[in-house]
Amino acid sequence: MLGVPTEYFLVLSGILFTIGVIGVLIKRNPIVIFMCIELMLNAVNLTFIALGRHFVHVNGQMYVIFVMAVAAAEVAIGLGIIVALFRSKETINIDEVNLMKY
Amino acid sequence: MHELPSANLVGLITGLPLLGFLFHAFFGKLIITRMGNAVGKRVVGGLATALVFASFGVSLIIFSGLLSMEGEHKRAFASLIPFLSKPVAWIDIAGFKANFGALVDPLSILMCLIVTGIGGLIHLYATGYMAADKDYARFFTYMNLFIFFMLVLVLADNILLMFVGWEGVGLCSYLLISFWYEDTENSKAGNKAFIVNRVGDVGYALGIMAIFAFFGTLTFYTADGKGFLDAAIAGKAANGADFTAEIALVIGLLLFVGACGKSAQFPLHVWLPDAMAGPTPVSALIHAATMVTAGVVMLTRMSPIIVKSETVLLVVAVVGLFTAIFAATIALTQNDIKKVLAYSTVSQLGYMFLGCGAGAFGAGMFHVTTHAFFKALLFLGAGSVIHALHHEQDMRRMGGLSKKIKVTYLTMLAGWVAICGIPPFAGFWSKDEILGYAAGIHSFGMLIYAVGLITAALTAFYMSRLMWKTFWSDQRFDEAALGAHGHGGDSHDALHDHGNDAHSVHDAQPHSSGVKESPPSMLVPLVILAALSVVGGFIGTPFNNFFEHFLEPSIARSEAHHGVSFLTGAALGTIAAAIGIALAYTLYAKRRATGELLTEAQKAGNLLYQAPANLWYVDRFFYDLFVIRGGNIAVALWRVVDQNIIDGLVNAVAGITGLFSELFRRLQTGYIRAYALSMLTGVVLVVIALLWSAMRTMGK
Amino acid sequence: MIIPNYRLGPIDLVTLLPYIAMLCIIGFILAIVPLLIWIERVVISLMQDRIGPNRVGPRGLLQTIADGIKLFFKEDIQPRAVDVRIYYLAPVLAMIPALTAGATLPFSTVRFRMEDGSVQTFPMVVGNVNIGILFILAMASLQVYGIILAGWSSNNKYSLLGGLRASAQVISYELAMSLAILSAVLMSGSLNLVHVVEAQMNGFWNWNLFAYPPLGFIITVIYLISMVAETNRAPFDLPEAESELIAGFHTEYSSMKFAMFFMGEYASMLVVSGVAVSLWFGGWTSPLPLLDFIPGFIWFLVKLFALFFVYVWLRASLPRLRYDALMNLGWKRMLPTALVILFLIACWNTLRTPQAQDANPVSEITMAPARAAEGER
Amino acid sequence: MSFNWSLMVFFILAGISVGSALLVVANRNPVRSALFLVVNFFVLAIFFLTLSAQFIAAVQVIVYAGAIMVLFLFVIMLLNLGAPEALKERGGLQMPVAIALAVVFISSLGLAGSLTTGLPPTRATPATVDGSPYFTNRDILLPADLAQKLRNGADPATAYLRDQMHPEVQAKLAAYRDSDAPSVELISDMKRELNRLVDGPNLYDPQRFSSVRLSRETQKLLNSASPMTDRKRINRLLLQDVFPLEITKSDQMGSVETIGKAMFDAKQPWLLPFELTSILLLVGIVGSVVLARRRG
Repeated sequence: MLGVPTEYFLVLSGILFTIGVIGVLIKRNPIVIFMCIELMLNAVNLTFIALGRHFVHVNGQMYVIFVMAVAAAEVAIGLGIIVALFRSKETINIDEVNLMKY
Repeated sequence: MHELPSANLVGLITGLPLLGFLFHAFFGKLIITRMGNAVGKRVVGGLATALVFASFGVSLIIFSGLLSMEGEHKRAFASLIPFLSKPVAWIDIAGFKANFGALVDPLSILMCLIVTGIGGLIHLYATGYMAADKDYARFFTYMNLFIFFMLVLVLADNILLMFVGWEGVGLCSYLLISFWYEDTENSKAGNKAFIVNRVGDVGYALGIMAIFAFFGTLTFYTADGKGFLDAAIAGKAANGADFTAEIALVIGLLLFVGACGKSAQFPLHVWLPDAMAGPTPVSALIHAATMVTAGVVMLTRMSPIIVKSETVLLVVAVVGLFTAIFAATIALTQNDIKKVLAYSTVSQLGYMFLGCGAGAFGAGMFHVTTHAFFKALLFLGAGSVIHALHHEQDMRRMGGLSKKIKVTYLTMLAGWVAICGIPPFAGFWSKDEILGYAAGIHSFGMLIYAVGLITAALTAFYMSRLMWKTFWSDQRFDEAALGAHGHGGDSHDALHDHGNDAHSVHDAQPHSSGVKESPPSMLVPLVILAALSVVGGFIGTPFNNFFEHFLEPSIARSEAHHGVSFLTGAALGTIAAAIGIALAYTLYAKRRATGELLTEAQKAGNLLYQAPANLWYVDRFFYDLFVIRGGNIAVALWRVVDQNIIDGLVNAVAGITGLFSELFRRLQTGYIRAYALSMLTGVVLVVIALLWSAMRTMGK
Repeated sequence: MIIPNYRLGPIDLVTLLPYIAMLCIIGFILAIVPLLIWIERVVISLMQDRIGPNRVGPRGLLQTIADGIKLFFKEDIQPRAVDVRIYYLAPVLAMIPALTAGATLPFSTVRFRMEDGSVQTFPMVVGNVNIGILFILAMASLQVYGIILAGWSSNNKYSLLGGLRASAQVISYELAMSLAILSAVLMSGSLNLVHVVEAQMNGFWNWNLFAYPPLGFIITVIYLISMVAETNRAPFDLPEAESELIAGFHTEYSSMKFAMFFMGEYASMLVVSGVAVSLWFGGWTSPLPLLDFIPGFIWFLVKLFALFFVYVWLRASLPRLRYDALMNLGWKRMLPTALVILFLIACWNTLRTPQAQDANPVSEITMAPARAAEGER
Repeated sequence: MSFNWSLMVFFILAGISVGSALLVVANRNPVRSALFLVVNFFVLAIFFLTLSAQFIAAVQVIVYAGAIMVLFLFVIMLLNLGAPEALKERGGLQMPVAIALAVVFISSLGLAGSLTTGLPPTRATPATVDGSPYFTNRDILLPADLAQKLRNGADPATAYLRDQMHPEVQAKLAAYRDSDAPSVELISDMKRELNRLVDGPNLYDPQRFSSVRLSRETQKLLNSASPMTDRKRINRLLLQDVFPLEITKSDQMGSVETIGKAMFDAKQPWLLPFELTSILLLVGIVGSVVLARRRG
């Protein structure tokens, strides 16, 4: 894929990111919201790697490694929270989880 | 440059008391509760005392090093952090620089010796005196902290760090005056001391600013001669401007105001007598021997600036002289033994200022030293008397103690002869030195000398009165009644620790009646101080003035000279003292039984008695002006401005906030997605704003 | 055995080698599965003192073929409530990763006489890439999707439970397996399986099994255990436990779809065994230098079958683990042990080898733009 | 201009990734969402592979597809949330507003992209940083010098390399004159021949390369146990040792080695973040264990 300009990857990344944003905003299932967050993270990863290639610098890939590690931790905790939530409320509908209002 | 290897140890002088402070602050109480009252208190008190004496030992080492140092300027620079030779920067902001450094020179080391030496003795004394107190650890915490700050004050190599020590000792003074804070009077006395001192501190702070404004540095001396005192001696400021008398006037007067506050000079003397509310060792340490002399030390340190302006010198001399005679008159009429000594202290401080004002800073410092000996002795002796009488401080209920508490009596006697100025005891040499220089003051010399002599006579009189009433007259108290309710009464020194401390000195015979001599821990310091009071003056005799010669490198050369010859002065001084003593002796010998010159009725009608007895109405005036009227104004301001306008504003702000909160509360839906949406809205707005600005810049 | 490098225009045998290897692997896996099933049945029946398959063909050799034909022609039942698309996708997903994972597995070497007369050796591997092991790990981690999705889409409690068990089990044992693989990587100093195998040449004492005694042996055992768990074979066959879950995730599958699960299972067994052979047992190399004349792939096959025999042996002798025991073993025994061993090997390496003074590739890459700019001028 | 295959592949893959991402959001069934997300991750992994990030690509599959998404599926199945009705998206302003905002967002991003002058031109040839041993035209940095060197064949290595080339190219080289700028044709020819050399048998011979200063990496690879496995890479390294300035060096940017060395290089800022990440992961483990613990 040598002939593909870096800009194309950036545009693709932007589109994926926006799709992720929409998903976070309109889904009521926290698991899917989580997936959309992963989607956003991956879109950013794509940007990093594309720019890393563009500038011929390994740093772009280093960031991605950290993003992945953080994402893994985040998923472990997040899903744990969701399971705990389900245990106490018998639902995971995010609109019914509004105790923090008070 | 002449090296002083032991200067690196200077940090230990301050460090050891600080260590004691920290240790006692964190573990003192714990030790006493864990190890039991008797052992624990011995450990705490012993440690506090030992650390101060260790500090004294270090001071001695440096002192001996300083003695063997050659050259004109005996001076070394070190850090206040132990074993560090280079001062570390404390503040260093854009040219405003102050080191955490020590200036080791004769003046600072002399003061170190006094502070740690006398301080150590007083600590030792306090281990006995405070033995029954429940806040024993807290007391020694404060005492060690005080010693630390005092040492910082005298050792500081810049005026800002000196100010830190200055304020630190003020704080400790406040803490210790109101040590028995459960008594409202004590708290009030502490407040008074604190507030009056603030007035002086304003002057000091302004003085610091003036110094920085003119000289551009706050360091006294530096190795390469860049300090502001170096500059003052050279007569040039950092920017090359001449150091004129006008500038010296401004700086000198401002600093003098500060010195007045700390050293209780008229009209800022009002706090010192009230400070007697603290425990007697505190009175001895802070309000007689060390802290109150800080003003003199500071003026001496600043002598290169002070001597530049004749006016400042004159103001210092006149204020000092006035304070001396003014306080001496009050001391004539006081009945509380500690009050007499307090006004005596004010009076003696006046002498010291007179010496400084005469340009004889060395003489002033000499009097600081001898006064530290005998006034500490007198205070501690008074404390011993009070202790013996189960906390009776009123001299009208004393008398005839000379046979009952012999050691105390004899040591007090030594203090008495020293303060009266009888040759060859300590007070004689220093007082004569000061008066001799005072007589040399340009054009007013003889007048000042005369007033000084009168003050000396008055001093001899009131001290003799004190001795009479306490020791020599007939016994005027019911010895049997003493122990029974001895702990209560009107004494400020009342101990608050009844009963739960079976091993304390005081409660060893809990209900023993009668007068009893103090324990050895209290007598040993008395004896040492008595010895110093007797022979201490010989370090500065006119024949072989070791003292002033030693101090010379720290003091600016002035045109001070003796206005009278030594022999004349000595004779006149002795005569004045003799007149005072003789007058007192003859007057009181006739009234041995009552111990009073005047009856209560006579006192009431005699304005000449009433005025000094009421402190010349100065306190009342201040009270009326500042506390009552000022208070009324404050109340009016509170009612009108504070309650309506300021509170109204605050309430309005709160109300508006509440209103908006009520509005925005509705945004807090609890729906996570709504929050996410608002975040996205924010992001979009930011992106659009960035875009907009980018387009604008591109449009240009 | 030296093969002349035939050339036809721009294409020569060396260039074609990866494609040949690919054909070998896929063909081998697909063709050998019936044989493996036959071996398994025979061995188990021997161990259980039975006769085993003996009707179809000599010694029952054709029995599996017959079974396959039967499955092929059976009615393809599609239960009503299944999630159709995922239901059909699952068996495919169960098989493809296993076949793909073989791509970086080298199984032999070939020697070619080049045109200039020199003799050069080439490894038989589809993709001789420097992240070979990572590729295998990635594919192995994808394999679980087949089982999970089968369990989910069947819309059947037993299947769902099987899928759940499978996902938890695979995630748990993948950790120990990855750590074991990393230990082998540390031992050999490369992620490329060809390099790993080459590092174990010249005699069985060079195998990683015997390296860093006894760490190599322990870590091999850990790998073998997690390998069995990863492939959901007895005694770790909880996802399909007949006695508890009927047949677990493939309860609802029949005919060819079922056969694909079957194929996938055996393919993955072969692949993980192949990895084990490459990582610990010297790959295609001969155990003794004097046996070098025997071609590499034969050694590889021998070792592979030996490991397969271990599989069967385990199945015949060990009862199924309880679920909590399975988790305990994975998380509390194997994972810590593997971590400690990995750490020890790393320490050993660090202490033994002096600090390498290699040119730093990082700085070279960082320098690349500057160098390019220099070139442009 | 010939048809750009790589661009076409890019568009196909991009289409798949965008489509799968949309399906992640649009699907009501979380299991299907998860599956489409796996597809998306897979496509991204392919992108990473082509963007010379092999290691990241492998990790992407292992971590995201292999671990994170399995965890997702596990939780979905554990909570048995298959019934889409349970979480049916109801109407309301949320969705239209969200989509409108997202459209504004992406369009303003696009506008920003079109307004700015674009990325600075890449300074090195992307062709060689992915570890490929082959040359592109851009890899020949100083074509004139290269042609000159090859024509002269001053040292045995250069002469040998020229002799291995196609006779036509040799003739062209011989015809090359110093004053000319090399034609595009000549550059392409040289590139093709160099690639053929890379592809061919091992070029190394101690005598032949005695006058060439071999780089440390080349020496290491030559001395290692398996020269056979790295034939192409050795050839490439030898070529760039012979022509150190004329052709670019092939760096393996995305390799495990490069990333590992960068990660643990004291001169690079990554070591501390790496350690911090490990602490983060530890906290994550503890946190999830605490969360999962059944109360009582």
